This record gives sequence, structure tokens and C-alpha cells, in this order.
Amino acid sequence: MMEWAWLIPSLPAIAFALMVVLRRWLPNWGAILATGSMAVSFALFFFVFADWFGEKSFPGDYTFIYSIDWLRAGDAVLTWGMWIDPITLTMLGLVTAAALGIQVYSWGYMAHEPRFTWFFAVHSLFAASMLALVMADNLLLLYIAWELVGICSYLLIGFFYDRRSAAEAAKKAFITTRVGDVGLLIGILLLFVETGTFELSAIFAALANGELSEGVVTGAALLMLMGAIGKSAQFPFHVWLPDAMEGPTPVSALVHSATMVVAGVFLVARVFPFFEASDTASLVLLCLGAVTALGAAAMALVMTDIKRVLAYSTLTDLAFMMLALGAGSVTAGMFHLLLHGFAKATLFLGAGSISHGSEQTDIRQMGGLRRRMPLTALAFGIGALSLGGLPPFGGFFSKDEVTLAVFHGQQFGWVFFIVALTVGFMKALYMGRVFFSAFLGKLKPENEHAHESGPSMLAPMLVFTTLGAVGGLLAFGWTDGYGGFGYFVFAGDHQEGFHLNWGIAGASTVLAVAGFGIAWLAYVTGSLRTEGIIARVRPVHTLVANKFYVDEVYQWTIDTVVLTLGNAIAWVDRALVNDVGVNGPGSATSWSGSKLRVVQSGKLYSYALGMVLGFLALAVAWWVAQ
Amino acid sequence: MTMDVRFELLMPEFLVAGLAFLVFTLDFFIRPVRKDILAWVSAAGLAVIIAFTVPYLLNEHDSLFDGLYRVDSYALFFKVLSMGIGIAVILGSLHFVNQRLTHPGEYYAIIIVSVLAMMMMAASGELLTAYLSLELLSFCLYILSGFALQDRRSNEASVKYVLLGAFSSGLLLYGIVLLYGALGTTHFAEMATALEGAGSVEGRLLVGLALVVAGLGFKLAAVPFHMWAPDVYQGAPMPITAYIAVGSKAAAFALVLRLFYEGLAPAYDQWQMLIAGMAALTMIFGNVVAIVQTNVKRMLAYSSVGQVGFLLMGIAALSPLASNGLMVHLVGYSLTNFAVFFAITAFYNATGKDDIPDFAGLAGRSPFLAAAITIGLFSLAGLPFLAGFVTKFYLFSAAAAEDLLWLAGVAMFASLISLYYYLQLIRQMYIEKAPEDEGGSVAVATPAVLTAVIGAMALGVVLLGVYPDPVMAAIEDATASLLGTDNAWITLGAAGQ
Amino acid sequence: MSSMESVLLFALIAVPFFGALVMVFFPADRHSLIHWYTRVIAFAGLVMAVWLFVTFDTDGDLSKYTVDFEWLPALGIRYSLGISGITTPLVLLNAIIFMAGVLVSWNVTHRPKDFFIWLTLLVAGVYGVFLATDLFFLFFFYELAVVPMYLLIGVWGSSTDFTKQPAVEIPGYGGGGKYDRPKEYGAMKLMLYLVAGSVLVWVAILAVWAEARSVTGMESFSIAALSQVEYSENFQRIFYPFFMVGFGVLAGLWPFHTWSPDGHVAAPTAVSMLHAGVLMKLGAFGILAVGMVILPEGASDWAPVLIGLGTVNVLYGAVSALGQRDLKYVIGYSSVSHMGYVLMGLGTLEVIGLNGAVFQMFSHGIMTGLFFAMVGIIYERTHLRDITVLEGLGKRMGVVGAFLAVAGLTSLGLPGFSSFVAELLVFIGTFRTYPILGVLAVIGAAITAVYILRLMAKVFFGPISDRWADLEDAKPIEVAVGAALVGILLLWGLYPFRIVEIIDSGVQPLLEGMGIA
Amino acid sequence: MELYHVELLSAALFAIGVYGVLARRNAVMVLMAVELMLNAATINAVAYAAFLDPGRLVGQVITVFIITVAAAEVGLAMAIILRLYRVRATANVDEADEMKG
Repeated sequence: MMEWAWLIPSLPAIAFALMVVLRRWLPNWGAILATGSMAVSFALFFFVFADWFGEKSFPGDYTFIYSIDWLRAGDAVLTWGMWIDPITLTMLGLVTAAALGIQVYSWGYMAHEPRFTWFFAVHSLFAASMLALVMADNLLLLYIAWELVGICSYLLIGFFYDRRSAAEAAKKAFITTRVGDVGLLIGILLLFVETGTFELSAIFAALANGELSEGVVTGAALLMLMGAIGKSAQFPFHVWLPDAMEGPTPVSALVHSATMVVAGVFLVARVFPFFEASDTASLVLLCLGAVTALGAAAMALVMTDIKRVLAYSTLTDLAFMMLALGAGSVTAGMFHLLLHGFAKATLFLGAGSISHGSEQTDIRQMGGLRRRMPLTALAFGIGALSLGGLPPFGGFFSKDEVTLAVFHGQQFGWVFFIVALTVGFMKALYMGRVFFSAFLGKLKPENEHAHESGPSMLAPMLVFTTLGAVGGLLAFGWTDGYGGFGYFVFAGDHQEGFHLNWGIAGASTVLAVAGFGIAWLAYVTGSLRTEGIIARVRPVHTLVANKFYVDEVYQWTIDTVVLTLGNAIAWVDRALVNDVGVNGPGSATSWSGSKLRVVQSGKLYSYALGMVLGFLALAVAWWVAQ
Repeated sequence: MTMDVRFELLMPEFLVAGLAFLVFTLDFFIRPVRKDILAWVSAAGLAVIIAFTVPYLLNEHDSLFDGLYRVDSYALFFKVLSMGIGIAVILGSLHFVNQRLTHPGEYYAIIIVSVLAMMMMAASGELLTAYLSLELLSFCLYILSGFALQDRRSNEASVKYVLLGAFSSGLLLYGIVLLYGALGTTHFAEMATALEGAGSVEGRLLVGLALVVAGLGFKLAAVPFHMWAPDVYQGAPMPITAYIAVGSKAAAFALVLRLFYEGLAPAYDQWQMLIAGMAALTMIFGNVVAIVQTNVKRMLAYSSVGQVGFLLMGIAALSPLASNGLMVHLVGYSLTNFAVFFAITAFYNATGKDDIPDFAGLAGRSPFLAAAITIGLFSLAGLPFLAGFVTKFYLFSAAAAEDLLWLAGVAMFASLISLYYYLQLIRQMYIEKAPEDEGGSVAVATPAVLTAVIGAMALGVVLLGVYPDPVMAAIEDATASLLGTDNAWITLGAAGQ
Repeated sequence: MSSMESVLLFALIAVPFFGALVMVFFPADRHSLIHWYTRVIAFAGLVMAVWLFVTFDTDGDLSKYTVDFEWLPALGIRYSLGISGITTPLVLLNAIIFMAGVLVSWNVTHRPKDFFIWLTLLVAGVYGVFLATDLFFLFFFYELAVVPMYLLIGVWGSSTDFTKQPAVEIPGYGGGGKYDRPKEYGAMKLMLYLVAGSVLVWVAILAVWAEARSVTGMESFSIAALSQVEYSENFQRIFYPFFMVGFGVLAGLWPFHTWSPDGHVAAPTAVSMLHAGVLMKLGAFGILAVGMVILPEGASDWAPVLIGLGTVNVLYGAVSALGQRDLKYVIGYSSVSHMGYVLMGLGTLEVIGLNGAVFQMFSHGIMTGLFFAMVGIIYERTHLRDITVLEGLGKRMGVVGAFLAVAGLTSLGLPGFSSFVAELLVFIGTFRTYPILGVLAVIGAAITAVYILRLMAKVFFGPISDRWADLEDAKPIEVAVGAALVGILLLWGLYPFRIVEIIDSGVQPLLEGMGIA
Repeated sequence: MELYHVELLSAALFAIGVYGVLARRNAVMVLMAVELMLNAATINAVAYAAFLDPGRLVGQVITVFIITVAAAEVGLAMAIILRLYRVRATANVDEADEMKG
């Protein structure tokens, strides 16, 4: 079955092709085509999964590799192939499930869009490339898929392209990630030059045999990390993600929270041996994670647009995963990735359902919506609690895994441990803030008409809610042959079962409760006056509310530095290279022509004189010559 | 000295002379309105003579009067070329004469005489003979350039031409005499032997050679002896301009080529650089000054000065290839210039204008003329599928083969410059709009005969461009006879072989 | 001329050439006849080129593809044609672009006869350069391909004039300059520049010929024969630059590139397509198939310079494109930038790099053809090319926008389109030889993304103003052209195996001949 | 009397002629100057014939021809100068400078 796994990405790709070519002739059938193909892929995933388990021995690891030639030039042979291992399977499950669910959701949500089919087409293309990305057996194919998801994200953010803001956001997203991709590509090429191949297996082998020098390893790791943080919107490339919320909500749910943005994390996990081998790289990873986590969490606390809050919370969680990986635990990272995917999908779909039902996006305009949309409230609530890290919901387990991993981390473990705890508290705080201010409290009059969404939107939402809620169970070994997530996804040889460190678990739980408690006091009972606090830390608040002015700095750089440089070079090209370097000789020639013609005075004697001089010149030259 | 002269070998010359007298006499008996007949007679006569000469003199190799006068394939080649040029000019000037000139009888007859002179220049193997035939040609051209009696410019042209011509012939003659004094002979072949003995060139000889080069340079219009050319070209009646540009140049080169290859070859290393330098100077000066011209005839005058520079490379390189190159370029140059000049003549006949801006929108008014001019100019610039490309390529290759690559490079850039001003005219014809006023947009009518001549020339330009082999065969034959089998100096002089 | 294949080679040049000559006798006012006639000629060429490409046998002998006549024995000039794995894709490229160009020229109504005659002659010249194996005729056709440009641009072109309307400043869209470039200027500059380049080439050809003549006594312009001669190290070092710069001018080699934006902008659509798409490739092809083959040591001595200038091309072109206001200038500079990759690939003198270079010639040709076709449509509909004025066209011209977007994404090296593969190969080659320049090249690709997305975001996205209310989207014929070109880009982008195999079969023996690899 | 005496003489004559051409404005004067140059040549020719190769008559032949040609040249030139006078009412060649540059 596994050699047929390539069908999983191919089906949506085919669906995309059909929809683009035949878009005239299939008004709404396109959506059916898309969802149908997604469903088949989802089903295929289970077969592959089962098949893989059949091959796997316990305890132990198993990787299925299968590839075909794609291009031969000189001594280089480039291949396209599949690489199926636990990480791949985790991602496959998450992506197929999320994509399918969210497409179903979009049936309701996007129903009235004129470019309905186009939406589903790009959606399928995205799914296809994302699946290809996670299945790639070589860095080149991975990069190809990587770029394709990027362009899909560009198209989806710019879905409402006639909005200037959407157009700008899309551009921003693509260019920002592109900068990271430069690093990624250079890293890949560096590895190719060193090892002569893009194949992961060969490259890992070379790494294991120590064929790669220290510098190369670190360099490659950092360069690829550059790509990763670009895609996963980590500091300093985080600026594009909040703006990306310009896209339709289902897009935010799938692309910009559950799947695409975690590609960076996935990449790091995929090439984890490099980070294992290089302390520098993993330290950088940790630092970036820490900075992003704190900064993003802080911003999430002050944002008022519900989708932006969620966006910043996404940043925080991605940073969390990075922390885990930096601390050396692929298990924790991937586990959090999985559960965060479910929870965040829930939350975004909830947010979508809110704005669909009540045209509200600003949490200050909401409140008491639970009366109008109870199911949404339930789903959103569970999602929030889970992400806030309250037991027994899935988020708790994954957060605990991460915290634990960081605590055991090799380098400056305690520093990042404290960071992790702090961030855990803030997560609970802003999650509480969003949920309470949106659904609890009393209903505002302008929201009287708000209504619950239709089944096609509710169903997927609830499914994800359930997954997010019970996902924590995956941590434990239920059947023999599974033995817990730690025995399933792990790096190198440290596979281990799940065990609670009661101290840490307790601490983080207390913090989470505290966070939700404070949020309750502030936004439900109102006994805690937020204005007062804000007033006390005014400068900090302004700083955070303005996103630390990072965007401004970038904008300034682009406007003044890049474009000025462009205009300058353009001017140089015109004025110097062209007008001087090119026109110069030409005008010089005709100038000399206009001077020389003066010799031709029209007077007879001057002509004769010319001849005489010519004769003399000849004679003298001749005489001198010998 | 043996005196068994085969006079019958001079038959072509006799016939041409006879034709001239025939036209003179016919002129008395033909009513003014029917003067066209003269042109037809002349042209037909020359054509017949060609048809007679080619088989008659083929493979004839003899030198009459003890080497004064040569009969060989080289001479034959130029004889045919001269008569062809004569035919072209006569037919090309038909309408011009009718419209703007008087005394057609003399006009055509004098042209025929000048053709005779050109034939003799190619054949003469001795300085004095060369001088005489050259003077004969010059006299004809002096008269013809002033043939538009009422035209101030035509008159000015002839005055300048005749006086400067006399001056140059003075220089030339003095030079010839000095050579005679230095070498004791005026026969090319004997000069060579003497030079070989002489080793270094002492004063008398040096001055003599310099004067000869100056005198011939005048005929070739090589810088700095070219200055008469623009004025005369501009002033002379248009067909005569074409004739001077092509005919006298061809004849002069026929003479110079023989003189240098037969007579002066031994002193090769002495004069090569001088001639090369003169060539470079000529092509640069001619083309650069041409840029700023506004009168078409004057522009073409300078451009043909530039062309002289190219042709001089053939002298400087001094090798079989070089002489081939020179001759084939000469042929291409003649065809091309005739095509352009006659097209301009047609335009002038119709509009009486000859300034570059006057050609605006010609492509619309007369696609044929525009196309002919374009073909000609592109060929002069050396663009492919046209004569200029092949001939230049040949000539420059020859130069390169003799370590004159630098000169070839200069020539290429010179022709790049020429492309610029040729494009100015082409731009006028194709891109600019025709002027609205004074019926600027009316079609330009071209008489059938002129159309035929122009068409023939343009066709020749293209044919030579795509299939030069037949012409090349004749030329290689000519070169062979010029160099002879025992001409050791060329192979000595020719570097790099 | 024995085999069927050689007849084909002969016909490839003869059909357009004589086709053009025949067209001279057409009545000038029968427009549709002229259009269809040209389409037939183009299609015939396309069929032959495709046939050559499809039946190309990568490990068979190519001797059956030969035309060889004696032409001018005195100099050893022969009319000889042949193909290789390198030329075959380029011939195909020429055929495709010509076909596309003719089709999008459906709206040429001003003196179409002359227009198509010159265009077809030009195409014949291009075929000739790719097929000729004798330096004389290579040069001959090279000139033939350049000459028609002057009139094509001068008569049917369009001028740029920003001196009148001031730039509508939009934050983030600087878009500089108040300048004007009359079409006559562009045409004249292009002509003189290219001929100047060809002069250098000519000098080098004669030098090589004369040197070979004096060394071996052989009089021949055959590339193969000349490449056998042992030229002195010094000679090679002196004369290779003539080839490199001479051909480089046509390839847009910095700093001899300025003719290219001006020329492309001034030219009518079909001519821009052919020029940026195919003619610029002639330059690179010349450097590869003439310069490097005949003077290998010179090539390796000068390789660092070539690759360095190529890098400058990439960055300089990309950055200048950022500063442009005229839609066509952006693309003009982008082709300067992209030719940089070709030159870099050549500069690597390394098998993968050369593969990349040739592949890049092909795919950039298709891509830029698509670009100019679409920009031409926009200009034809709006009579504007000013980025600062155009906005939100996507609403009205969705299809054109889509095609332009594809071209843009291709040019910024999006995987799935052929340019990505080509540039990847170039990158690999460069990383193997000059890693630092490789890094710069990758950065150049990122800058490309910036100006392309700027252009898309400004021109096609955003709110649309009322003045475009009745804009008309692409006509069926234009859709067909666009779709075909996109199809090719995708085909070779997703499955480059075959074409790279063919190119490789040409590159490897070439390198062996040079004594490298 | 040595050969170089004669050569000096003719050289002087030639120089004078050249000077005349350069210095004179009147067409007829110019023509006369040219005649001087030609005569210088004849003197040389005769001298060389006498001094260098008495056996042959080349020098004399040259002389005879020069005289003839000179005569013809003068005739022709005078005719044309006459036209000049008719058209512009002057024989001053400097005034014939419509065409220049």
C-alpha cells in the first residue's frame, strides 16, 4: 500500500488541475471534486498508516523510501520520492484531516463568494503541496513543495485581491517568507555541493559518518533554520502572519495556524540530526523560540481583533514547538504541533463562525454570544481551555511535554524553562480573555440578530474540538506496538514513554488556572480594572500594542533603503551607463565630424594646400620610416 | 627591342573609339527630339563590343610595344567592367539628359571616350602611358562635370575639378619623372627589378614615389587628396556624379593595383604602412564627416571616400587574396553606388530635391525607389545577403591574413559609423511621414528605363551577395595574370604564409 | 542533402526566408491573407522544429543532420548546417516564439505586409545562427537577424514619454523618473549596439581564421575545423574577449546591456517577444558554441570575468527593475537580470552549470515571450504602461492577469515552472565553482520576487478605477497563445528529464572537446 | 654643369609653381602656375635623359607628350574658366565656394 502513498498528494493536485482548466464548465462541482479528492486522500492515509505499522517492529523505527529519477545532468541525478516515517505520518494525519474538515466548513462559510471554485482549487493545490512537502524524501522536492505552499498562501491571503490591504498582506507574506527561503535554498545547495545529493538518507549518512565539517553542519543547520523561521513566522520574520488574517477565515484556520505555518517546525524536525549535531544551531533555535514566545504572547494580550489574537497565539505556540526542538525533543515538538493543530483549527473555525453569525471581529464588540451560538461557544471554550493548557484537555499534555523537555534541555535549561512557564501563564491569560469577552457577559444589543452557523460549519468544528480535547490520550501507550507518542515519534534512539513530572505539571497547571482566573476577574466579573493596569504600564502597553514597531522598521527599510536603491540604480543606468557610456561615443563622433568638416572650406587653394601637406607628410613619414 | 606588335589585340579599343566618332557624327543627323537614339546606339554599341571582346581576348596574354600596353585577363576584366559602367551611366542618364542638359550628342560621345580611357588605364604597363590615359579620362570628366551649363554649382564643380586636376597631374608627372630619373625606366616590370637592386629608397626615388602616390591619391580621392570630391560630386550632374564615383575610381584602382603589384612590390615593406595609414585615415575621415552632411550627394561623396579607404586595404595587404578582395569589392561597390545614385537621380528628376529630409516618407511615395536605396545603403554598410557583406568580408579577411587585422578592425568600426548615417536616410524614407505641403505625398514616378537600370543594379547587388562565385572566378583569373607565375615579391611580401 | 533530416535543416531556414521573399509580391491591402500566410510559415517551422526535437536521438550520431555546400572556395567558406543537443531546443524555442508572436500580432494593421516580411526574415536569420556550423554563415545569419530590428522598431514601435504626466505617487511604489525615450532612439541604439558587437565578433573570426591559416595553412571557417587548431595561449587570451564581449552585447552582458531595455520597450509586441525571447539567446549561444569551443583556454582564463559580470547582470538588472515606472521597462530589466543567470552558467564552465545555462535560455525565452505578449495586450487595451497609473486590472482582465502572474512566478523561480529547474542547475554549477557568487545569485532571485510582486500587486490587485470599466479581457487567440506557453513552462518544469537529457547530450561532448570534464 | 644643378633648377621651378597655385586667386594665374610645374617636370625629364640614359629616348618622349598634354589642358581649362566668368562675372576662384563642409 505504501508505494501508492504518492496518490495522497496527487489526488488534490489533479483536482486542482481539473478545476482550473474546466472552471467555466463546473460551477459548483469543483468544490465537490476538491472535497471528494481530499476525502479519498484522508482514507488513503489510514491504509498507509496501517501498512506502515505492519512493517514496523516495536520498539524501533521504520522508514519507507521510494523514489524515481526526475532529472539527470552531467554527474547529477535528481530524484522525486517519498519518505514515510512517524513524523511524515503525523503530518499526513493532521493535514488530511484538517484540510478535509475545513473544506467541508468552507462549503457553508464561502457559499456566497463569487470565486467559490477558485477558492477550492487553490485550497486543493495547497493541500497537495503540503502533503508533498511532508512526504518528500529529498531536500529539493521538499523545497519545491515548500515554495508551492508559499505561493498558495499568497493566493489565499490575496483571495479578496481587490482590497488593497489584502493585496499588500499577500505580498508581504510571500516576500517575507521568500527571504527565509533564500537561506533554505542556500543551505540545501551547500549540502548538495558537500554531499553531491539532495537525498535525506544519503545526507544523514554523510552526517553520521562525519563527512561534513563542523562549520558546514552548523552553517547548513542555521541556513535551513532561516527558512524554517520564515515559514513559521518566528522572530524576526513574524510580521507577515498577523496581516495574513486578511484571508478568508477557513484559510487562516488551515494554512495559517494548523498546517502551513508548522512546516517550519516540521522542517527542523525533519533535519533534526543537524540540530543534534550542532549546539550553536539549537541554541539559536532556543533563543528565537524564547524571544518569539514572549513577544507574541505579550502582543496576543493586547490585540482586540479576534483573529489577530489567535494569530499571535499561533506564533506563541509555534515558538513553543521550536523551544521543544531546540531543547532536543522531537517528540514534544511534534506532539504539541499535532494538538495545537486541532485546537487552533477549532478556535479559528469558531472565530469564523462568530464573524459569520454576527459580523463581529473585534472582541470588545462581542460578549454573551453563548446565548445566540451555544455550540460555537462550547467548541471555542474547549479549544481555549485546551490551548490554555488546562487538564485534562490535550493542550495540557503537549504543553507539559514541552515544558519538561525544555527543563531537561542541555543548554541553559532553566532559563528557557522559566520562559516556558511564563508563556504558559500568558497563554492561559489571553485565551481566557478571548473566550470570556466573546461568549460570556451580557449580549450587546447590536448582536441580537446573531445566529448559530449551519451544520456544514458546525460539524467539522465539533470534530476538531473532540480531537483537541481527547488528543492528549495519544501520549499514552494503549495498544502494544504503540507504547505512547514517545515511542512513535522520536529522534535518534531516545524513545521513551510518557511520564508526568508532578512538580512541573503542578506548577504549570497552577499557572494556567491563575491565568484563566485573572482573565475571569478582568473580563467577566470586572472586579479587576484592566484600564488601571494599562495606565500604570502605559509605555510598555503602547510598545506592545504597536507590535514593538517591527513592522514600521521593516516598512521604513523597504521604502527608504530598497526602493531608493532601486531608483538610484535605475537612475545610474539611465544617466551614467546609458547617457554617458552609450550616447557619449556617438555624440563624440558626430561632434568630431562637425569639427572636421571645417577643413572642407570650399576654397580652391585650401584644397591644394591639403594636397601639398599630404605629399609632405607622406615624404617625411617615408623618410623617417627608414 | 622586338617590334612585332599584334595590333589586332587593340581591336576593342579601336571599336570603342569608332563608336565615339559614330555618335559624334550621328548627332548631326538626328532631330533634337529623337536624341534618345544616340543613347541607345551608344549603349547597344558598347554591349556589342563587350560581347565581341570577351571571347576575343579570353586567354590572350601579350604585352604590346615592349610592355607599354598589356593585354591580359586583368586588363580584360577591367575593360569589361568599364564598358559595363559606361552602359549603365548612359542608360541611367537618359531622362536626366532629356530634362536638364543640352548637347546630348557630345555628352554620350564623351562618355564613350572616357570609357576608352578607362580601358587604357587598366591595360597600361608603363607610367607615361598610364599618365596619358589618365589625363584623357580626366579631361572627359572635367567636361562632363561642367555639362550643366546654366548651373552655377555644376560650373563651380568643373572649375575646382579642372584646376585641382591639373595641379595633381603636375605632381604626378613630376613624380613620374623623378622615378624615371631614379630607376632609369618607367616600365613597371623594370622598375621592380631596379627597386630590388636599389635596396633602400634614396631621396629622388622617395620624393618621386610620394608625388606619384599624391597624384594617384587625387584620382582615388584618398585623404588628404580627396577634398575636391565632395564639391564635385555635389555640383556635377547627377549621373556624372555616379560616373565619377564609380568609373574613375575603378579605373584609378585598376592602374594603382597594377603599379603597386607589378612595379613597387619589392619596396613593399617600405610603403605598406604608409598606404595602410592612408587607408585608415581615409575611411575614418570619410565616414565621420559623412555623419554631419545634409545633402544626399555630399553624404554619398564622403561615404565613397570612406569606401576608398576600404579599397586601399587591398593595396596595402599585397597578396593574391588582397587583389581578389579589392576587385570584388570594386565590383560590388560599383553596382551598389549605381543603384543608389540612379535611385536618387530618379527622385531628383521627379522632385528636383536632393537633401536628406526631402526623402521623408519616400517608402510611401515610391516603394521601389525606397527599397532600391535601402538595398544599396545596407550593402554599402556591409549587411548580409547583399554584395557589401561578402566583398567586405573577403577584403577584410585578406587584410587579416597579412597581419593587418588592426586595419580590418578600423575598417569594421568605420563601416559601423557609416551604418549610422545610412540609417538616417532610411529613417527618413521609412519612419518619417511625408511632408503634407507642396504635394509632398504624391507618388514619385520613375521612367521605365531608369527603373530597369536601378532594378538591374539592385539585383546585381543581391546576386553578388548570395552567389559571388562566378565573379570570383573571373577575378581570380585576373589576379593570376596580374601576378604572373613568376612574381616572387608578392609571395615574399605576403606575410604569414 | 541526402537524408530526410538534412532536407529538414535546409527547409527550416529556407521556408521563412523564401516565404518572406514571396510575400513581397502580395498585395499590401490583403491583410487577412498576409496574416494567414505568415501563420502558415510559422506553423511549418514549428512542425519541423518539433519533429527535430521529438526524434532527436541523444546517443545516435548527428552526421545525418548535415547540409554542406561549397560556397566560396577561395576563403574556404562552405554553406554547412548541423544540429546538436544544444541547438535543438533553441531551434524549438525560436519556432514556438515565432508562432506565438505571429498569433498575438493579429492586431497589426499598419503596413502588415512589410512588418511580417521583416519579422520572417529575422526569424530565418535566427534559425540560421543556430544551425550554421560555418563561422561565415553564422555571422551572416547573425547580421541578418539583427538588421530588420531597426525598421520593425522604428516603424511599428512605440515611444515612452514620462515627461508629461507626473508619477502618481503611491506609498511603497516609488517608481522613478521623468524621462522619455523615442522609439527611433531605441531602434537606432539597438541597431548600432548590436552591430558594434558583431564587429568585435567579426574581428575575432578573422583573427582565428588568419591564425589557423598561418599555423596550419588550412583555409576554413568551419567551427569544427577551427576548434582543432592549437592556438597559442596568448592568442586565446587576447581574442576570446572579442567573442565574449561581441556576443555578450547581444546577450545583454553588463555594462553593454542598455540597448536591451530601450529596444524591448520601443519594440512592438511580437518583436519584443522574439528579441528578448530568442535574439538575446543568440549572444549567449555564440559565446558558448563559438567562443568557448574555438578558444577553450581563453574561455577558462576569462571565465571568472564572465561569471562575475553575469552576477552583476543578475543583481543590477533586478534592482533596476525595482526602480522602473514603465511596465515594459520592468520586464526589459528583468530579462537583463535573467540573462545574467545564463551568463553565470556559461561562466561556470562546468557541466551542470552549462546545462542550466542552455535550459535557462530556453525557459527564459518562453517566459519572457509570455510576459511581453501579455504586457502587449494590456498596452493595446489601455494605451498605458505606467505602473503608477494602472491599478486593479485583475477585475477586468483576469485571464491576462493570470498569465502575467504565471510569467512572473516563473521569473521569480517558482518550482513547477521550467525556470526553477534551469536556475537550480545554474546555482549548483555556480556553488561548485564560485560559491559566493552563487549566494548572490540566489539573493537576486529574491529581489526578483520583490519587483514581480510589486508589479502584480499594483497593476492587477487593488480596487479598480472606473476608467477601466469597459476593458476587454484576452481574446480566444490570445488565451490560446498564453495557455500554450504556460503549458510548455509547466511541462518542462514538472518533467525536465527529457529536455535536459537532450541538452546534456550536447553539453558533455562540448566540454570534452574543450578538454574539461 | 652637374645633374643636380638642373634638378635644383627644376625643383625651384616646381616650388614656384606650387606656390603660385596656393597663392594666386585668379584662375588664369593658377593655370599658369600649373604650367610652371609641368615645365619643371619637362626640364627634369630632359636632364635625366641626357645624363642618365643617353641611349634611349624616354626622356625626350616624355617631354613631347607633356607639352602636348599641357597644351590640351590649358585649352580645356580656359574654356571652363570662361564659363566661370560667364556665370559669375569673375575669374576669381575663391568666389566659387558655394559648396563646402
